[in-house]
This record gives sequence, C-alpha cells and structure tokens, in this order.
Amino acid sequence: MIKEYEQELFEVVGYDKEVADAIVRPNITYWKDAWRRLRKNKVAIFSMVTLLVIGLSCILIPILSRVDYTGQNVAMTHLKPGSQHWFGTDELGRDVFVRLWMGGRVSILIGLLGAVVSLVFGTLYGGISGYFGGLIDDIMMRIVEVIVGIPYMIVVILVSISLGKGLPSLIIALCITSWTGLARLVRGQVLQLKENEYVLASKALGASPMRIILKHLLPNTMSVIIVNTTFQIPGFMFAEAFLSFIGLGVQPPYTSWGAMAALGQQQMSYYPHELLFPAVAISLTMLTFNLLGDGLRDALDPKLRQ
Amino acid sequence: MGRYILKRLGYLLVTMWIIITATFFLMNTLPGDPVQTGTKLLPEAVAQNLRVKWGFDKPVTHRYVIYLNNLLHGDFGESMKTPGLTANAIIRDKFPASARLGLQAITFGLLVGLILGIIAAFKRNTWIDYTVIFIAIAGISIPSFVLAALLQKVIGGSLLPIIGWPSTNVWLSGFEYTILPTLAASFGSIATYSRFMRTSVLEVLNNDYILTAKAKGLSKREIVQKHVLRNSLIPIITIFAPQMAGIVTGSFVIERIFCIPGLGMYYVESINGRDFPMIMATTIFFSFFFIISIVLMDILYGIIDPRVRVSGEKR
Amino acid sequence: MAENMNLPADNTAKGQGQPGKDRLVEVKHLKKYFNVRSGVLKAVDDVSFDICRGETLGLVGESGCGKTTCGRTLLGIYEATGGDVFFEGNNTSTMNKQLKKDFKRNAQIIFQDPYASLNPRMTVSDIIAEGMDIHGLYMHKERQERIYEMLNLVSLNKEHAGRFPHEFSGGQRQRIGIARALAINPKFIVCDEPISALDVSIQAQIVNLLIKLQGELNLTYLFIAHDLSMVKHISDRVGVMYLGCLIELATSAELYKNPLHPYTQALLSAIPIPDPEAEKNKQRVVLEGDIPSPINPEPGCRFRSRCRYAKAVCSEKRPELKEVGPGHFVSCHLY
Amino acid sequence: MTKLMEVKNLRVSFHTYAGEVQAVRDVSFSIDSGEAVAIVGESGCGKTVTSKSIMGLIPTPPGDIKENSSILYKGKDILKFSDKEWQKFRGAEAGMIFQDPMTSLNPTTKVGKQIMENLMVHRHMSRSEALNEAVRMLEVVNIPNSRERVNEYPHQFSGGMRQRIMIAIALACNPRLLIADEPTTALDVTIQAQILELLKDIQKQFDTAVMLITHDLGVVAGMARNIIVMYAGQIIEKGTVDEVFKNARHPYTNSLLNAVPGLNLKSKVQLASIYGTPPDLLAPPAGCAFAGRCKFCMKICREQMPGVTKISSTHEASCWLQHSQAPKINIAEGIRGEQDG
Amino acid sequence: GCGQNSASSGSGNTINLAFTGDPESFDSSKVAESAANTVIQETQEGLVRLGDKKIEPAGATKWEVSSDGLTWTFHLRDYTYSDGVKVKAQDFVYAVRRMFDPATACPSAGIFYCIKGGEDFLNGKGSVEDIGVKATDDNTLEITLKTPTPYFEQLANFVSILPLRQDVIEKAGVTYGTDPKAMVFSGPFVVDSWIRGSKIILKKNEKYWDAANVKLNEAVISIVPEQATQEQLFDSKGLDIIQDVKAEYVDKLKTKIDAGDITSLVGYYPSCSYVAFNNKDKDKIFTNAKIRKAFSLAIDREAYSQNVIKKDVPAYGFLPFGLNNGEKIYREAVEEPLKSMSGEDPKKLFEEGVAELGLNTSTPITVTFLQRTAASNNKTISEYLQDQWQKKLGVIVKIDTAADGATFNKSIQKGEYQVAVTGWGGDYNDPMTFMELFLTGSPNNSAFFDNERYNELVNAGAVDSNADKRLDMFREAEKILVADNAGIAPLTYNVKTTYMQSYVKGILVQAGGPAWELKNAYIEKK
Ligand SMILES: Nc1ncnc2c1ncn2[C@@H]1O[C@H](COP(=O)(O)OP(=O)(O)OP(=O)(O)O)[C@@H](O)[C@H]1O
Ligand SMILES: Nc1ncnc2c1ncn2[C@@H]1O[C@H](COP(=O)(O)OP(=O)(O)OP(=O)(O)O)[C@@H](O)[C@H]1O
Ligand SMILES: [Mg+2]
Ligand SMILES: [Mg+2]
Repeated sequence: MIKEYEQELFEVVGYDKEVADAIVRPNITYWKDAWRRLRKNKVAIFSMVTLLVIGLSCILIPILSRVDYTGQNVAMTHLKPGSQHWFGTDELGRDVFVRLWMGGRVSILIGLLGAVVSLVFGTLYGGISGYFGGLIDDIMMRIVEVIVGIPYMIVVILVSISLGKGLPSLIIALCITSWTGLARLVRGQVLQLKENEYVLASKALGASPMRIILKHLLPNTMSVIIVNTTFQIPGFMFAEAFLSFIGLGVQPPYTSWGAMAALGQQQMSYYPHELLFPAVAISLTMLTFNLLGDGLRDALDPKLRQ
Repeated sequence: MGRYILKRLGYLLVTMWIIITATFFLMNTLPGDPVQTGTKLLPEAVAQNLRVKWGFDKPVTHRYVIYLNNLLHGDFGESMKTPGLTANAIIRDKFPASARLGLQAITFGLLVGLILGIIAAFKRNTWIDYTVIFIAIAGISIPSFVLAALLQKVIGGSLLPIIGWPSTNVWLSGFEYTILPTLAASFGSIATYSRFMRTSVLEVLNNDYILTAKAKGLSKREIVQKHVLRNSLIPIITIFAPQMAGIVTGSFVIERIFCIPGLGMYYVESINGRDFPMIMATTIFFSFFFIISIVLMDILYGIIDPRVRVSGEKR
Repeated sequence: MAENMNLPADNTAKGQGQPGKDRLVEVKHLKKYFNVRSGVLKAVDDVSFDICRGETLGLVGESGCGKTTCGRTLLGIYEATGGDVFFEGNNTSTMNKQLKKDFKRNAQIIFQDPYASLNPRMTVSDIIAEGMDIHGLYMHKERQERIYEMLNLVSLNKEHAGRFPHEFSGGQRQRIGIARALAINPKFIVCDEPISALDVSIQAQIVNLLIKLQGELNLTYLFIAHDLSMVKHISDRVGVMYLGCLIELATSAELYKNPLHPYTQALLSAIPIPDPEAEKNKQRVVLEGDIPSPINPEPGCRFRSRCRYAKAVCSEKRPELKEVGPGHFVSCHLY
Repeated sequence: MTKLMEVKNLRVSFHTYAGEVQAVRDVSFSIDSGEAVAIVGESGCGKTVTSKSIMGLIPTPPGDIKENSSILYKGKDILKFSDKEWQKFRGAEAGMIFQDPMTSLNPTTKVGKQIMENLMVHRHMSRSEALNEAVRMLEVVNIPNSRERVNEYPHQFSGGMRQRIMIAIALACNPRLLIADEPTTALDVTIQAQILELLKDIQKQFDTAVMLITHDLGVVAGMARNIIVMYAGQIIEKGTVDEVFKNARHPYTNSLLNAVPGLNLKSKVQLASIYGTPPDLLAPPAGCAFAGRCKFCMKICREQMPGVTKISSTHEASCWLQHSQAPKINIAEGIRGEQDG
Repeated sequence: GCGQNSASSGSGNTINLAFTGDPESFDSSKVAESAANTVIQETQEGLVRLGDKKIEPAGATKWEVSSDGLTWTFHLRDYTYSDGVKVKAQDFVYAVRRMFDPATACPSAGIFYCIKGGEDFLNGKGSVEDIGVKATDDNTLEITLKTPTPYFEQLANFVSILPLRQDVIEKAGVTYGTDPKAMVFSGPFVVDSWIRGSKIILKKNEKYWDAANVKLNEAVISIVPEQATQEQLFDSKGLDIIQDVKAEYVDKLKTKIDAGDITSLVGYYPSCSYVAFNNKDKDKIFTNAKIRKAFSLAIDREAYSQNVIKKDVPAYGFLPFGLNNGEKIYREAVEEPLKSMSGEDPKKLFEEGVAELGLNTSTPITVTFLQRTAASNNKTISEYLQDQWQKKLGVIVKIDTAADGATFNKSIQKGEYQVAVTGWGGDYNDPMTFMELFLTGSPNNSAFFDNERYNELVNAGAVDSNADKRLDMFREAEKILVADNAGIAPLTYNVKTTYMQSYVKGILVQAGGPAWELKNAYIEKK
C-alpha cells in the first residue's frame, strides 16, 4: 500500500548548490588531540591529581608543619607511627612524616629532571643513530658501548671529584649512562619504523632527516619511550640514593626518598615502617606515573580515539 | 652476513681497546692509594714494597703498555685483594654461579614478563591489566634487597634453603638452592618485560594484519604466537641484550644476601678496594659480553623484522 | 608561481629524445636490482625514456613488472643500481643541495599503497600540509585554507581534516595521498595507480582535476595505471613494461590502434567492458606458458616463454628498443 | 539455491571525536551459495565496513554495530558468535580479501607462512603439505618462481603481487563465502582476467558465494549475477547485473554507469563525473542522501527517506522517482544528455 | 651441595659458624684481616697460643728473655704438619724472613719492626742474614730485637710469624694460600675445602700434637655477609654462633637467653672509635686545643652509645678495655681522663678558643665533617654529631661524603679534612698498640697530633719493662691526648658480645685477634 504524499513535494528542484558543510570541528594537531583525550581518561586524571597532591605536599608540608625535619630526639628513636609522630620517628628520633615530604622534594625533582634529560638526549641520539644507519649508526652505537663498558662507579667517583658536589654534578652523574638504554630502544624502533612507506613519502616530499625523526619516527616510538621514562623515574630516585652513598647526592640533614629507603632497609626487620613509608611514596609516585603513562599511550594512539 | 660479522668483530676490537684504555686511565686517576685501602694505613716502607710489587712505582703509561702486553698473552694479572689468585682464576671460579643465576633469572623473568605483558595488553584497562601494573610497580620499586629478605623470611627456612649454592656440578645440581635467588633476581625483569611487552603488543594489535590473521580464523593464542609476538619483540630484545651481559657481572645484592659465590660482589668490591687487575678484568669481561650481545641483538633485529637492514646494505 | 610560466603545453606526439623539445625528465639506462634470497631481482633493467614538460607519459604493464620501482627510482626514493635520471637537465644523483631540494619540491609521487604511505599518527591536515611545511610554502591561515582547498579538490570534506588515516575508507585514503602530492604545486608527478581504489565518478573527478592542472600549470605526469582506458584518456604517450624492460612506447592513439608487441596486444584484448552482454562474448588473447621470473632472468627476450611468435633469436638476444614508426618504439625481434 | 547469508538491517557507526560516523545505515541483502554478488558504490559509502561486519572485524570501540542488526549465516546470527564459533567461521567458512594488501600482510612473516597458517589450522595439513599447497596457490595467482618466492617477505613484492597473495590466503581453504574487497585494483588486465577466471572456477567448484566489491563495472559485468549499489551507507539499488546495467532506476546508478570512460573516448576531454560531494556521514541528511547531487531532486527527496520500490522480483531501488506520484523521467537519457550538453 | 649445615655428619662434632666476608688468603705472610687471621690461627700452631686472656705455650714449650730484653729464645716441642713432616725452628726463620722480604710485601711487617734488621731488609738496605732470627737447632729459635719490647710475647701470637714450610710454598709459588689442598697445617684443624664466597670447611687435624684434646670433628664456616641472614640462620640453628648483632636482635634473643637456649659471652674488643680533629687544620679552627676540647665535650657519649648506635660503651679515654699492661688490665687501672671534665661548658671553651684564634665571629663558623661513605651507620653518626655541634656550639657543620673507603683514607692521610670519625683496633695485647698511634709521624696518626711530651712518654713506655712505671707514663700520655690537648675525641669502646646456642661449649672468644678459638670447643650432645 503506497502512501500518498502532497503532489508538490514531487516538484523537481535539481542540484543543491550550497553544499552544506557539516559541523567542522576545529581541527587540531596530533598532540593537542592527545591532550584532549588524556583529559578524558579518568585513571590518568586521577593519577595527575595524585601527583599534584604529592607535589604540593612536598612543597607545603615541610613549611607548614610545626615539626622541624632536622629536629633530633635521640631518646625517642624508631618510634612506631602514632598520634605524636604520624609516621613514627627514625634512628635519630626525627619525625618521618615531615622528612618524607622533605625528601620528596629532592626525589621528585631528581626523578623528573633526570628523566627529562635522558629522555631528550636518548630519543634524539637513538633516533639519529637508527635513522641514518650505516657508519653514523656504527659510530654512535660504539660510543654507547664504550659508555656502558666503562665501570659506572669509576666514572661517578671521578665526576664527584672533578665537578664537585651539588645538583649539576648529581644530574650529570645520573644521566651519564641512563640515556643509553633509551637510545638503544629508540634506535631499535626506528630501524624498524624507518622502513615504512610513510617515511618514504615524507622523504619524497623533501623532508629533512631531522624532520622525519621528529615528526614521523619519534611519535610512533612514543609508547616505548613513555614506558621507559615512567620506569626511569623511580630508577633515578634509587640512583640518587646510591649516589648520595658515595657523596654525590643530597647532603645531610637533607634527605630523599631513596636515602630514606636505603636507611629503612637496614632497619626493616625491626622497624618496618621506616622502609614502608619511603617505599610506598616511591611506589605511589611510580604507580601514578605509570598509570599516567598508560593513559598517555592510549591518548597518543589514534586508533583509540573517540 | 659473513662480512657483516667480520666487520662487527673488527669494531669489537676497537671498542674493547677504547674501553680498556679509558678504564685504565680513569681508574688510575681515582683518588686513593690502591695499596692503602684498609682502615689502617700501612707503614710507608711496606706500602712502598706493595707499590713495587704491583708496579705502581712506574708511570701510568708505562704500566699501560705492560698491561696491554700481558693482556695480549691472556694474562689479566693477579688480584690485589686476594693474593695468589689471578683475575682469570677468580672469573673462572665465580662465573658459573653468576651465569647460572643470571640465566635462570632472565629466562624466568622473560617468560613471565612476556606472558604478563601480553595478557595485560589483551585485557587493557581491566583489573587484570591493573594487577600486572601492580606487579610491575612492585618489581621496580621494591628494592631487590628487600624482596630477597622477604623471600628468605616467608618462603625460606623450612621449605627451601635460604643461603648457599651448589658447589659440585655447578650448572645442574642443587636446584632448590637457586629457587629463591632466581625469584628475587627475576622480579625486576618481570616488571620491565611485562610493561614493555604490554605497550609493544598494543602497538602491534593496531595493525591491519592482525585483522587478516583474525579473518583466517586463528585463535587468540595462534594470533599471539604467530603474529603479535614477533612484531612486538624489538624493544624486548633491546632490553634483553644488556641483561644478557649483566649476567656476567652478576647481581651484587642478590649474591650477597643469598651467599652465592658469584662475580657480583667482586665487581663492586674491587672498585672500592682499588683492586685494579680485577676492575680491569671484570670490565673487559663485561664489555666483551655486552658488545657480543649487542651484535646478536642487531642480527636478531634483522631476523625478526626482515625490513630492518642492520648490515647497512642500501635500499 | 613564476617557475610554472614556462613553455606552453605541447600535446602533440613527441618522439624519444627528439631534439628541440623541452625535456623535463630524462631517464637513461635506469636499473634497479634488489638482492633477494634466491638471487638478484632485476626489477628495472635498463629502461630509458624522456618525458617532456607538460606531457603525460602513461606506464602500463603486468603487475610486478617494475612500474612502481621505476617511478620510485626515478625520484630517488630508491637508490638506482645504475643509470641516470636528469631533471630539467640536471643529473639527480649529482645535484647540489639546493637543486636537490628544488627537485624534491618539484617532483612528487602519489603512492600506490595509500594506507601504508600515511603516517598513522598524523592528522589528515598535517599529512597534507607536510610538504608545505617542509618547503615553507604556506603559513598560518593560508596553510589552513590550502588544506581545505586540497580536501575539496579531492572531494573530501573539511571535517575530514582532523581525522586520522585509519578512519577513512580505501578510496578516501588514496585521495589524501593525491592531495598531499598536489599541495606543493609540483611540476612533475609520478602517479602510481592514483585512481585504482576510486569509484568511477571520483576517478573521473580526479582525472579531470589532473588534466585541468596540467592545462593550467603545465604539469608533467608519469601515470602508472592498469585501467587502460583511463591511461589512454590521460596520456600523450604510453610505455608498456614487461618484466623490468620497456617493450613498447608510442603515442597513446597509436599504441591502442596499432599495438605491435605481442604482449601489448594481449594486454589490450583483456580490457573488461562494463556491459554484461559484451563481456560474455569477448575474445581475449590468452597468454599461456610459464611466467618468467625477474630473479636472475635469462638473457634474451623476457617475453619469449609466453610469446606466440617466439623464435630462436628471442632466447639469444635481448631485443633493442627500435623506432618502427614515427614515435613508435618497440622492442621485439619481430620488427 | 539456498540462502547462504542474509544481512538484515545492518547499522554500523564509528564513534569519533567529531561525533558518530554512520558508516552503514540499515543495509539488508542476502547471498545464495554459489552466487556472485557485486557491491558497487561511491568511495566511502560503507562497502568495506559492511564486509568487515560480516567477518566480525569491526573494532569495538570505536566501531559499534547497532542493536537490531543481524547477519545470518546458514540461519545462525553470526553477530552472536562465541570466539570459538568465529574461529571456525573465519577462514574456513568465509574468507576475505582485504582492500589494502600492504598493511594487511604481516611484514615480518614470509608470505608462504602466511598462506600455510590457514591451511594448517583449517585443513589440518602438515607443514610440508601446507608448504606445497602454498606454492601451488602462489602459482595459481600467477606469481612466478613461487617455490622461491614463498620464502620472501611482503615488502619484497609489488603492489599487485601482494594483492594476489591476499587472494591466495583467502582462497586457501576454499571458503563457502568469499568476500573480495576490491581484489583486482592493483592488477593489470591480463592478470585480472586470470584472477577473475580463478574466482569463477572456485565459485563453481566449491559452490562458493562471492561478495565482490569493486569499482570496475567491467569486472562486475563479467563476474557477478547480482549487483548491489550502495550510497552513503545505504543500498539504493539492487538487482541482477542485466537489470541494473540496462535499466538502472536510481539516478546515482545511472550517473555511475555514465562516468565509465570507454576506450573510444577522446583524449583529455572532461570525463563525466557526478556533481558535488557525497554527504557527510556524521550527519547524514534526513532525506535521500543523494538529493543534493541529483539532477532530478524533488522537494520530498530533501525531507524524507525514500522507500524501497520493487521493480521486478529481483530488482529494487530506493528513489522517490520510482514513486507513483513522481514525474516520469527517463533518468538515463537525462544524465547522458547533461554530459553531452 | 652446600648449606646442609646442620644436617651433615652427626651434629655432635660439627660446629656451624659464619664470616661476613671471604678471607683474602690463607698465606700468613700476606694477610691482615680478621677472617683470614681466624682460620690461620685455627690451622697453624705457632710459638704461643692465646688462652683464656693470656698467652700460653704452644709450639714452644718455654722461652727466655735475655736480661737486656733484646734476645728471646724459644724452645720448640716435637710436632708435625698435617703431612707428617716435623715443624722445625728453621720454618719460623723462614717465616720471619719471608715477612720482611720486600717481594712478599707483608702488610703487617710494620708490627715487627722491633725485630733487628727487619725494617732495614724491608727497605732494601740490609741482607736477609742480618734479620735477628735464627735457628740454633731444629728445636730452638732465637729472635734478636732492636729495642727491648716487653710485650714481644704478645706479638709472638701474631699470624705473620707462624711457621711456614719453604718446600710447600716454593712448590705453590704465588698461589700459596689460595688452595688449601696445596697447603700443610700444623694447628688443631686443617682447611678441608674453601669455596670462595660460599664456605670454608675445617676438619680436625689428626696429626696435631694435642689432637686428643680437640673434640670438634668439623667446623663449617659459611660466608654470610648480611647480618639479617645470619640472624635468621641463627634462629633456625643453622648457625651456632653469632657476633656483632644489633641491639634490636638482642632484645629478640632475650627470652631465649632467659630460657637457657642461648648463652652469651660479653667481651671487649680492643678497639676505640673516635673523632679525629685535624690538628694541622688549614682553616685553623682545629689547631686550637680549646676548640677541639669543646667539640669533644659537646658530644653526649651516653646518648650516643645508647640511643644512636645502640651498642658499645661510651669512651672517655682512648685505650679500650681488654688491653693488658703486664698483669693488669690497663683500663681498669687508669681512670678515663674525660670522666672528670663533664662539668666544663663546651660553648664557653669554644668561644675562648675562637677568641684565641682571633676568628671573625660575625658569621657562624662553618666546619666540614668528612664521612666515610653514606652507608647508613656512618650517616646516623655524622648526622648526630652534626646536630650536637650545631646545637651546642652554634657552629655550622657541613657533611662531606667520601666516595669510598679509599678516597676517605686518602683525604685523611693527606690531612685534607677537618673532622672525621674513625677508629683503631689493637693488633696485640699491649697499650702500645694504641699509644704508638699518635706519635708524631706515625703513619696512622690521622689527627696529625703532635705533642712532644706525649712522644717522650710513649717512647719511654715502649721499652720500659717495669709495668707500673709504664702505667704512669701511659696514663699521663692518654690525658694529654684526649683531655689536655684533646687531639681526638673518643666516642666508644667496642663491646663484643657473642651469642651461641647453649649446646656449644668450650669456645673461647678473645679480645682482639681471631674471632673465636675452637681448639677446645665442642658440641654437647642434645
Ligand atoms: N574507524 C573509523 N572511524 C571513523 N570513520 C570510519 C572508520 N572506518 C571507516 N569510516 C568511515 O566509514 C565510511 C565507510 O567506509 P568504508 O571503508 O566502508 O568505505 P568503502 O565503501 O569501502 O569505500 P572505498 O571504496 O573508498 O574503500 C567512510 O566514510 C569512512 O570515512
Ligand atoms: N624492496 C624490494 N625487495 C625485493 N624485491 C622487490 C622490492 N620491491 C619490489 N620488488 C620486486 O620488484 C619487482 C617489481 O616490483 P614493482 O613494485 O615495481 O612492480 P609494479 O610494476 O609496480 O607492480 P604492481 O602493478 O603489481 O604494483 C617485483 O617482482 C617485486 O617483487
Ligand atoms: Mg606497483
Ligand atoms: Mg573499501
């Protein structure tokens, strides 16, 4: 049964000259788009907030607290967590709670700074080495081998002696070898990625090698870079503890999570809280960085785009 | 391929030479007198005799020449800390324990890590994924010292011996002694591999050939085995290579806690003790393995992904 | 665009190496071999031809005969095993930096495999704008407008600009590749099967566009395609390749009217017709015999194993590319 | 002939940043076993999405197969398949030739292995049997030197060869249903002809139903019995090849047929194409999707979706012009005329 | 396998022990560390043996000193090595000569500079024959000294002059001491096997002259570097003896001790940890005695030992308990010099000192404390001292960390530091092992202490054989060192408590020397 329509509807009107353009979203770049998607990721946001809280606590709590992080009371050492000292006291009777936040300043700073330095250097180094290949790759990778081959301890001791102690030499000591892993990772990925046709396409457009590395290869390596970086952050925190062991890290009475954890290790059978709190602080930071990293990975994956 | 390997061997020699030279001279600029490392200082005459014995009375460059010459004859010198033992002997003696522990640990770590990583990738953003993340976080942020001690406390004692290492038939016997150290030593690898594998697999899953594989009616397992694994392996191999080399130097912490007669303790202590021949020997030993594993890594790259042309041929 | 104000288009037939014509691209004894497991794969084996400014050279041939490789080697995307390519009279392998940059900007390629040639992590607008960014051609607002303009040219919407390659259909991806190549106003484009994934209507639009641009800007194309009617339509001259060699080259009208090489004859007879009736009753020259391999090819004519007219000489000597009629070259011992 | 597969009210959307892309909108059709159906349509109209839906390969998210859609294969709704059932179905029952051969082949696996996999899983062949079969398959699709070339990797093949490898993979297990998404775009006409012959052989030999997606109407003419014309995610006309080629009822089908260049075309004249651009599937128009580009567009076309008009038992079209109230217009003439004018 | 510690070979005669690290070697001329000393002492029989707090005859049945105190004659008993070869006086001569041989580079040779001609030969001046040691016959050994050394009998117990078999050593070459199979042993035990980094197994020496009194059949010494692991092993009876434990662990052991499952032995280890001030401080500060004293007095030693390091006993003097001066124990006979000074105000002293030096007081004075690596125990100590000094003296204390032990030693040796914590352990049982430390120019005089009166007193005390006179001289010298001149600030004396399973009997734990003496030990059947 055919429905009847008003006849005038059947008047031929022909082409629609105004091509109605559909809703045009402001078109954004890959990175902006990723950021937009990251913000929609609940876990990532939660991680960011947690990080922010940790960061702010590190800045504010040592300032606001009435307890001095250096205040010793050797009559009250190794106290268990309680109302007086929330996280207990350490081997010199100092308040662990305040020290934890104080230590966080150094650790987070070191973790981030180290990660950024080795991130920038490692990705570029690996990218260049992998992309150019041939002799350049050979030389660059041999340099990496030499750097890894020379005992780290020797180098670090020499750094501490020739450059003195302080943040710059600490960062140098931290980063001297740390970037090599990332460089090799990126190189491996780039060796594989550079065979893709879109790299050929870009070459055909006349793109410079640097552009190809930065615009085509590194974005496609990002997920590995992210994982590596989220792993390096706690790595740097522990490395700082090791370096302060040989005098390059923070000097007493300042402290850091790594140093607190190292001390806590000695006491773990009897005063587990002294290990627990710094370890949890490091783990929590690492957890948030990892979740954030996963969120970032997802955000950077255009196939998951919604 | 043959030519490529020859080329790499040539590079190996050059790189080793640079490492040896650099380490030798850097080591000699370290502060501290190699014969005065104890808490008590020795009388000057005694110290002087020791210096003569170890050749510290000669200029560095002279010593360097002697060292290289000895090296060419396969002589790594005598360890300063353990009089009477040559570095060769120590390494020969201690290497098996480190190697066995290392091999067991990375094999276990690699297997478990890869499996966890793949599972996490397939169950992205579910509780399973988060559990794997937690394991990884624990593996990285719990120092192996703590982990080892916990293992000793919790599992050790009645069930498994908490210290010791098989001394006869070093490679095969006494498996029970190796369980706890292997577990403790592999935790870090599990963490690393699982995280890298997860992302790597996620990247691979994005590719269209996975659709093709699905369209062929392969099961998930077959897809993973035949298509995902291989394509996601490059980062894993990249991390794996230096770990292979790390076997050689052993793990300081694990060996210390479980009383394993490996090289790990030696490496750290030889630097602290300015045991120059040992420093050099372990460095050479480590670098050699490191470089070899990098060569293998590069060759593996090419095998895993035929598009990768490490041997440098032109397109 | 001052550099495009060159000689007016001259669409009359041009012979190979004719003096006095403005040759934009000269390919001389181009060779590209690949090392594969079982030997040397001679994908392009001694191919020579010229393309004049404003001309379209069609390139057809059996799948796998080396068309893509030829186009890519010509542009320097693959390093040639032998031979030379001259662009505007300059040898591309010995060019200095500036010339090389100009060459890259002036000579473009539309890739055969659209999806693989698009970076999965770039939005369409970034992909299209990449050439412009590299050569600093359009900035800011202009850049945006240019992107929209290009999208429009290839029948995509503005809305598509913010999407990623995987969000497109096959044909749409191919059009993105076309837009990318056109965006920087090249003088010469290697079109490697640019329209194969498109429906006829859009094919027509794209071909119309290419022809229009050619008319307006005096563009030059190397047009690789399997659709012989389209090749005939767009090309001034057509080259036929078989297994790495150029076996016939003539003006398109001539070639279609009077194919000389047995392979060309077979090829032309196989064109499907969009008419069920006609399809059913069509007579084809069916090629029989072993398909030869480009790996370690034997000397002599590459087509002989499938050739109805094969003679003894065919397996001994590789036929030269001879001019048998005005502007009609063929490489066959029959002529 | 039995109905092998029936697609009913298939709706597939992609959730994107800009909104919901309605890639397939209410598509219904069926394929009998042994039958070849061609799907043609404008680029981007949803052909690939439809075929991927049949293979269960739409990634969700961002893809989303709407409620009420159903795809019946031998009477069973495959959209409700378990993993196990899918595995049995794919490869063995249904094979698919993907449109994009480069990215659809695993770059790190030898092509031989990629073909063998299928054989070993579904036809339970041993490794050596499978290898021989793979070599044979490569020969069948006209790849010379197949014995050696099974051991090469996809990037070592030309575009057309890769496409043929895809075909070999899909055909390896003699599926009952073959979805060929533009299988011959990268092939020259001689090889194309041979491949089409091959498809026909298989179709006859194994009673395989072929769903052929292509832009080449010549191929359609030579291969298929039925033809489905899609536009903007919908089927706008379907019928036997003869009916549609001779007596197309939808202006879009007519324009499409009209746009085919013949060999007798004059060089470098304007080719016929369809005015305007296809609608944005983010916000498809309320009325007929083709309305904006239709020479004969009526007011109602812009407002309401046309219903299906049956022209014969096999031929139907969705166009207001087929409505009894519509003016009688010779569409084919009109469109050709425009071109000439 | 190993680690079958408690299970193997009938528990009655096996004892399980632990070292924290491997011995360097069993070559008695080449080692100077505790683990090696311990094993060597158990496996070789020298002239004398340290019995319960006093020297007892062993290889030598008796000995005489000449009236000038310079010639010591030892009469050896007839006893053999584990391969049945007799131990001869010539073996001791060989040992002494080998010790002074520059090629051997014996680290402890310095202790025996009192032997005539030894130092010269070591320095390449004299000849071997000039060394004052000779065998008058197979059983008589004569040692000639450079200066009278009343405590030489204590030195005779030292590993460096244990008998050595020339033929065995020459056969083994440089590797002597590394492979127990290539060694011979004259002591109660032989080294049966040594798996480096894992364990050492001692077996009873059936050829030992006093084998009848050796009850243990076997001693298994595991190398267990981690204290926590040792504790766990001890808890599970995998270890029979544990030493150097933490206060917290002691608390845990309390109940077991009360139940009689564990017995403890408290002893003093003759060692003292102290703060060294650089008396030749380039920045002047520590050149002033008052300032040094102020720093010394500012330390609350009781709190330090009880709450900070939680072990040992506070030291108000330099010489620790456990050292004999003749028959008497020095520390019991002499009151600690700092004890009487507790009333003085360190801040006031400090200000006086600053005034004496004429330092600018407008900004707080900064001193740098050098710590030997930031290992947790070092760190706790430095941070405590830092806090004490900053609080009580109003100075600013910066902590500088040495990269490692060698770097630390270097800085100390070259005087490139201001304050540091270090320590000294005695080598033999006589006050001289401590007193000689701060003689001007002594190599281990890390404080660069330079006091003429001190030198005079100590040098006289060294050669005086009258115990009472020595005591007075040492008393005055010690007062100069820690109180009057405050060259150093003593912190604690080491207390060495040994805990053992109650079935372990007859073990001796000595002040100084080896970790334990097993000769008379046995396991009481459970
Ligand atoms: N993942 C996706 N996200 C968003 N949109 C998509 C996605 N995949 C496909 N589309 C859109 O769905 C529509 C249909 O795509 P489909 O691939 O089915 O087209 P097609 O008919 O196969 O075209 P062609 O002939 O060009 O291959 C297109 O407009 C495309 O842009
Ligand atoms: N990277 C490579 N390595 C080895 N062989 C290659 C490579 N690229 C192409 N070939 C081989 O070179 C020959 C020519 O390939 P090419 O891609 O140029 O063919 P084509 O003419 O473009 O074919 P089609 O029409 O199928 O795209 C083929 O035999 C192919 O296998
Ligand atoms: Mg091609
Ligand atoms: Mg498609």
